Amino acid sequence: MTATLHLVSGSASTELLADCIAAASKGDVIILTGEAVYLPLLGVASRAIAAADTSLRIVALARDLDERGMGTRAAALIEVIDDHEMVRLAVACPRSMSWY
Amino acid sequence: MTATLHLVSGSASTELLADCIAAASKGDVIILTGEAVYLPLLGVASRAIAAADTSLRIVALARDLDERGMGTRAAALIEVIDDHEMVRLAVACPRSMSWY
Amino acid sequence: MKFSLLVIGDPVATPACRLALRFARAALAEGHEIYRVFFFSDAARIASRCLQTDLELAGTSRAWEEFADSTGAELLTCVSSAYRRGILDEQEAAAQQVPATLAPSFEIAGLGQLAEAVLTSDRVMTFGR
Amino acid sequence: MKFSLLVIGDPVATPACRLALRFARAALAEGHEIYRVFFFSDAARIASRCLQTDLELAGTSRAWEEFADSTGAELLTCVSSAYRRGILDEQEAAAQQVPATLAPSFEIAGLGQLAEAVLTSDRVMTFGR
Amino acid sequence: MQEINAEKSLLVVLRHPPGEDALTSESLDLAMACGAFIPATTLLFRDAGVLQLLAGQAPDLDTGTSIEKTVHALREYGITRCHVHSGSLARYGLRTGDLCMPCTESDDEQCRLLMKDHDQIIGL
Amino acid sequence: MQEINAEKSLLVVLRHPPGEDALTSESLDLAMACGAFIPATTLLFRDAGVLQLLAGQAPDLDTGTSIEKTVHALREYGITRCHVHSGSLARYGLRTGDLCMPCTESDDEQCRLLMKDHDQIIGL
Repeated sequence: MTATLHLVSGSASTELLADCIAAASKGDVIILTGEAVYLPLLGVASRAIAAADTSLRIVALARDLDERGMGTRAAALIEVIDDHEMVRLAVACPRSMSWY
Repeated sequence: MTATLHLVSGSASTELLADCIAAASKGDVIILTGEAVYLPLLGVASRAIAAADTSLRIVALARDLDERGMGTRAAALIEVIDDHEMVRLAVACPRSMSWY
Repeated sequence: MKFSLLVIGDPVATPACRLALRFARAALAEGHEIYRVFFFSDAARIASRCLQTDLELAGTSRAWEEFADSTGAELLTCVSSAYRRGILDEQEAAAQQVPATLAPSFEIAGLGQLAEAVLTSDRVMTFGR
Repeated sequence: MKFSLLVIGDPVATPACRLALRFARAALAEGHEIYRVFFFSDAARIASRCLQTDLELAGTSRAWEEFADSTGAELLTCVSSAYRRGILDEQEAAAQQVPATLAPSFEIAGLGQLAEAVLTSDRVMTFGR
Repeated sequence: MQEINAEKSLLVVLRHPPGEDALTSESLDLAMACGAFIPATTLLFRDAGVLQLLAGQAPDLDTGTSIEKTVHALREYGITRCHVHSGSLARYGLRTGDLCMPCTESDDEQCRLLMKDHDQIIGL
Repeated sequence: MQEINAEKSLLVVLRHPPGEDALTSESLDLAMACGAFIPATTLLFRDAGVLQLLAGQAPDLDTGTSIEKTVHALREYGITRCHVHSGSLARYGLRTGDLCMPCTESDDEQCRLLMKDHDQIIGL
């Protein structure tokens, strides 16, 4: 497996997510953390997520969503994972890149 | 004079500038400082500046441009002011708002 | 004209403290008064005497101290912003049994002092991140 | 699997240090090793004993210290990042004639230690702002 | 000049999303303190700042405060005028019913008037 | 496991603009140190990071360094592979002639390959 794990954090900027999606390869995984978990709420960002290559897996951290009162709201918008699954993804992907 | 002075700083985000321009009123003055002085370079941002109501005055700080090696490049793209003119604008505008 | 400044951005990671100092110096040169400078949130770190500074550099705590000493401007740092970031005056440091870290020329103050500056100044300029 | 972490974001202003700690704890629970944690740039402030911390809170320097004490993970803070932000060990503090501010369990280290971690770890995770 | 002009009005504009960033809880502290000292204090939530109003947020780890907990405090501190920018709500797919406190919805033009109608503005 | 794998390759991706932000000069320090210890270190400037390469920048006030000053140092520290993302240059209206050091222009697909071709990535 040659996938790269991408961690997106630090701001709810659609530019940041767009840069990350444009740079990712088929099979890569993108985890939204921190303020970036607001991105699925944003119409323009959710369209970018929907338009991204379907071979890209885009997920958000459950705890970061819950802390922001978005736990239930997000379930319909994006796949949600816990911290343990983040570690499993880091094991499965031989390298990672951070976007912030 | 009822103009508001807007200080834009902190990031070269087009979203930030777009938010500021959308919130500004006719006659307001927008000063780009810090990393925001890169905005005129960005095609999408320079189009936003060009499309903004012509009654908006959008300027950038000379020293911030010079420190970033953009002094000469910026002169063609945006009006450039020094720190003293920033103070004069703060005197002329009864209130100010910061965007960052 | 009487100015007060609200500074928010970190002194190392952002240009906020340096830009605010540039504004203060230019305002002075234009014949205005800087009444009070309120360092809030990350900007409270300017008041740390742990912060390495260089007299040559603008925007550092020593440069601010020199400005305050020569003009009488008040340098206040928000009490909750400061304590949360480990900028402690003698009293709080003693309570926590750690060294005090508040630099001279800076005073710890409540947010009421910011409100007072808003009410008594002709202009309040905010310097974000 | 052997992990090392590079942490960049400020411990107060960003979730970076807390998220890195959550990752470290989950990795441990999944049977992996945290070899080295390198606090760089603003994250170096986690190593300040001026930083007010609460044992209950994740992501603070004491929580990291507990993690390191119980797992043997190395907590290193970049020397130039730390000195620039006033995190001083005994030697540098003496040279500057100010109080030392490096918290126990943290060590000041050069960037070569980060490079070594990159070369000897199976995975390096970066936690930005 | 040192005399306090109690008639002076202040608009506090909150533009940053909540979360672990200390600035958010500090901003609410600032708003409350200004509300206590300056009778004519108005709050305007706009851009990502509207997310501070989302119901159901966990309290800030450092301070134990959240906007839901501070809403009553805001009133106690004398802040009764809270506005939210309707365009920002729409950007995040939110309605006023999603918010944890009652706010006056203000469109672009009303927000411009808010800025013009106050003597000072603090942008957070 | 403790044995150093000197064959391991590292890609350092620089995405942040220069300026008074300390992170930029610290990032260059990190890149140089990694170049000194890890022979197979490659730099990729992309997004706002391409602005670090603009010629004519004043040195960082705190450290006295600038990318123009460090370009020779980068080579001394063993970094000979520097790439710049062509799409990011275009976004800022820049050409390689505007840059203060020679970089290989890489398009989207070449940048994706750069990421895949390295064992570790550090994003700054």
